[in-house]
Amino acid sequence: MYSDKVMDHFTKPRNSGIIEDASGEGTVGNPTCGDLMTIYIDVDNDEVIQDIKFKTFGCGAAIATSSMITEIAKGMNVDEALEITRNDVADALDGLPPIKMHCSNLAADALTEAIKDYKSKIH
Amino acid sequence: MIYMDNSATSPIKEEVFNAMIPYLKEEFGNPSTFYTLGRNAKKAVEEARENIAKLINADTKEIIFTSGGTESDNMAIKGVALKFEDKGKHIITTEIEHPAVLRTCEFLESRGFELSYLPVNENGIISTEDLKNAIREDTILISVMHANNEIGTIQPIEEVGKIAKENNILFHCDAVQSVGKIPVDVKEANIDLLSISSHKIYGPKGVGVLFIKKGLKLELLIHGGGQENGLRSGTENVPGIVGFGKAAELAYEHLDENIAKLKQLRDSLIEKILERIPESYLNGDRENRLPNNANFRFSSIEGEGLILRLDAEGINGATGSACSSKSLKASYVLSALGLEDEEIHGSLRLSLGTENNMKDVDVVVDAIAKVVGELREMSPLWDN
Amino acid sequence: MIYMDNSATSPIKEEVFNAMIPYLKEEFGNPSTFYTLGRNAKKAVEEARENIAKLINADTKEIIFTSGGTESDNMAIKGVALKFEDKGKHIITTEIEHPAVLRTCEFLESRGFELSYLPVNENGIISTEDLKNAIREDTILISVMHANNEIGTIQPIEEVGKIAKENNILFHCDAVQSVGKIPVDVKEANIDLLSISSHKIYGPKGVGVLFIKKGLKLELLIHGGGQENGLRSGTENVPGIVGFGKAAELAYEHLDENIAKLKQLRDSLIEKILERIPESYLNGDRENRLPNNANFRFSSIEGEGLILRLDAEGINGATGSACSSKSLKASYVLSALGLEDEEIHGSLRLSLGTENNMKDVDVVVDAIAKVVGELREMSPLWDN
Ligand SMILES: Cc1ncc(COP(=O)(O)O)c(C=O)c1O
Ligand SMILES: Cc1ncc(COP(=O)(O)O)c(C=O)c1O
Ligand code: FES
Ligand code: FES
Repeated sequence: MYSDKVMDHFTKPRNSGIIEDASGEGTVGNPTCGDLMTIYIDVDNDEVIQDIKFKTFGCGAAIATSSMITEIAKGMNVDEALEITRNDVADALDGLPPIKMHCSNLAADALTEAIKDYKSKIH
Repeated sequence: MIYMDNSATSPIKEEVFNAMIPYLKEEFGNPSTFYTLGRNAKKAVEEARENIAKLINADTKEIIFTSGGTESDNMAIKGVALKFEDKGKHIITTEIEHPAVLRTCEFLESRGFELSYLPVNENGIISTEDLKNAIREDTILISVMHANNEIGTIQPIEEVGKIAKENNILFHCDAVQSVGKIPVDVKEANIDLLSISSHKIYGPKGVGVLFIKKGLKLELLIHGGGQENGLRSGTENVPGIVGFGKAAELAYEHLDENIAKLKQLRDSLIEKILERIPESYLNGDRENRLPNNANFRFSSIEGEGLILRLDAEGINGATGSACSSKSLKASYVLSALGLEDEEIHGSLRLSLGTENNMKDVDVVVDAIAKVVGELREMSPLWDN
Repeated sequence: MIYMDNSATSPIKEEVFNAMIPYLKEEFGNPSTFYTLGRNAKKAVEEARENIAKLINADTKEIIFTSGGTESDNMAIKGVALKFEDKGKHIITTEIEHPAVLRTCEFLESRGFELSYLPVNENGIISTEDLKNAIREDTILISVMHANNEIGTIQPIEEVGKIAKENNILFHCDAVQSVGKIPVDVKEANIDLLSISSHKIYGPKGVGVLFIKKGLKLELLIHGGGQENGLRSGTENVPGIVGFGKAAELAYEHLDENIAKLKQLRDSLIEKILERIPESYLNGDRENRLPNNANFRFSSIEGEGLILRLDAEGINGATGSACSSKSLKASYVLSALGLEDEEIHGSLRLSLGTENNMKDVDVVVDAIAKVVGELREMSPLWDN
């Protein structure tokens, strides 16, 4: 059902946890199956994401996509990170079962919300 | 591996396997042929029929072999509906039946039948008052399952049978989860039609039984060569039937002993989980449930992840989580208990088998405590 | 024992048996579960599906597992009838279909459908002219078998498929006796629905396939949990499916070789019987028949006695004699050839298997000559 990559990120999630006093924080709920994901980012003065963490209440794919997006986004400029799509996340995991594609949406959306939150705070 | 998903399917017992082997090898005859090889096959089928009849206190003539529980449910409900549609087009069932019953009922609705779905209380049990109130002039069938596949809750089928009889309505009972696990007596419960499946009682997959009370005539589901006394055509799955018969024989012989053993394991499992894991709850009725079923929910986590991580620990169970279903809908059975989708997300069904022992229970409790802890660590809903 | 009743059922090949064993033992998972054990079962089912798809030149998505040929026939014909009844209620089939098709058609007649039964010529073959003439505005389905189970005669299914397509009518083909024995190509023959059964091709009993052409939607026969892509519910018979898949793989690999071998045995059998036994005749078409089918009739004797005496000699075959049938009616297939009941009485079907060899043929010819002689000795109709 899941690729080895998905299983790897699911069983050994990277960057799970919270960042106290994060620069930005985004929470999205999943209307399809009622799951929840929060992404925390710490952004430095050059607008680079220095640290990123997640908390997820959802399936194996939701946890794996959360983990994967933190790996992808870490070290990226926030504007660059805004460009990460659900497909980028899914591709990086060697694909997701079609029924689970919405879970990668959740991750991309949570990151976007976190960056928006950061931007709204500094502007 | 510790297998605790016996309600999904159960391993074939060694005696069952050994009984099947000759019929997968040299005794491959077609029971409809009348030379020696065919007669041997026929004899084996009839022996299996006797063992199954005995298990539910029926007559051998009342036992019809099918391809499984699903076909039995379809055959019973459609068979009554099409046979008696001139008498009435109203059928009563419950909200927590297996999809084999529910989808069949919906099919009938699409063809002009009217269905009443009885609700259940927070423990998953129907009210016989509701049932009495649902009965109409044109009710032709009541279909109420014996034990639920998710929460193991046992319905008051003797009372249902009594009400059905008093009102001269046929009673179908899906006993796929109960036969072989708790006593089932079709006479005592006034059952007209009863579905059984082999692979839930340590027999092979792909074979089931529909009990049809003597004298009751149905429209057929599968027409053809006239096997099974003309009621279910198709070359008999002889090895499957033989295995089913052996499984029934074993279930009958060891019923009391298995019940005692499984209850002890189940109760210990429930006690330890509820004690050890904070915000953990039991779904379904504490007493009135199958000896082998324990269904929990853990707050703030999701079941698919739970199942996969338990799998990595070598433990098999099931969940009612939306995320693990094809439709991304939460378990309708747990919903019927009044639980919210969020609560259902963190559900875990463990269905014990006769192979399990107390050590398994302890290993499983440890693993669940660990995995639930890890998942909660990651969950935004958990803040202890 | 010399087994020559492979059209009734066939022994399971050793490779098939060996392929099944793990799924009767440790790999007992339910393919609907998503932990490792379940995924292994699922994978095994999908592999089998590929092997069956390949055998008939179909797509894996077009292969639906059922409990056997009878269920496949019922599912196809009722599925089309109930789905398209608003378009029309006329169905065309033949007089010599298997009871799985004929009884299903009669059921539909009882529910307002109109059926046309095509006759066959003295060799058991339909006329495509008859077929064209039978087509009406409201014809929704043509169901014509590929090879007949009694006389082995092969119908011109490519032509039937062409006519069906030209007239925009669905075509169901009961290929239970032909698949694995002669080439079957669902694309070439324009087939929309095709029935197969495992136990006729050295696979286990209790499993079959319905091929459903991509895009075609049917009303379902068995509703429930949504297995088989939602088209056929019920926990999959995993060991059965795995065995069926292996049997299909072997049939595909050895098709040409088996055809050549069986034709040689069959032709020798026919030649020797007709030469050796006076007043013996071949039923069905001499050329246009299954490589493994030989169907004889012997004047002045009755088939049940023939079968039982051959059984005593260790030889298994079948007859169309009225005395051997549950209904005491002579074979309707042989009747359709224009034979009198008396002639049908002395019929004997020998259906060869890949295990048979030329020595078997000689032993069988000797035994038949002896037994026919003995029975004629006793017969008042015989006065040579
Ligand atoms: C209560 C109940 N009814 C029916 C079925 C269907 O049985 P089978 O899988 O043999 O078709 C099951 C099992 O899945 C069940 O638990
Ligand atoms: C032509 C034909 N159709 C259908 C069937 C039914 O197949 P099964 O015995 O697998 O139900 C048979 C075999 O009996 C057959 O020969
Ligand atoms: S979070 Fe529910 S399916 Fe992925
Ligand atoms: S002679 Fe006895 S059944 Fe025909």
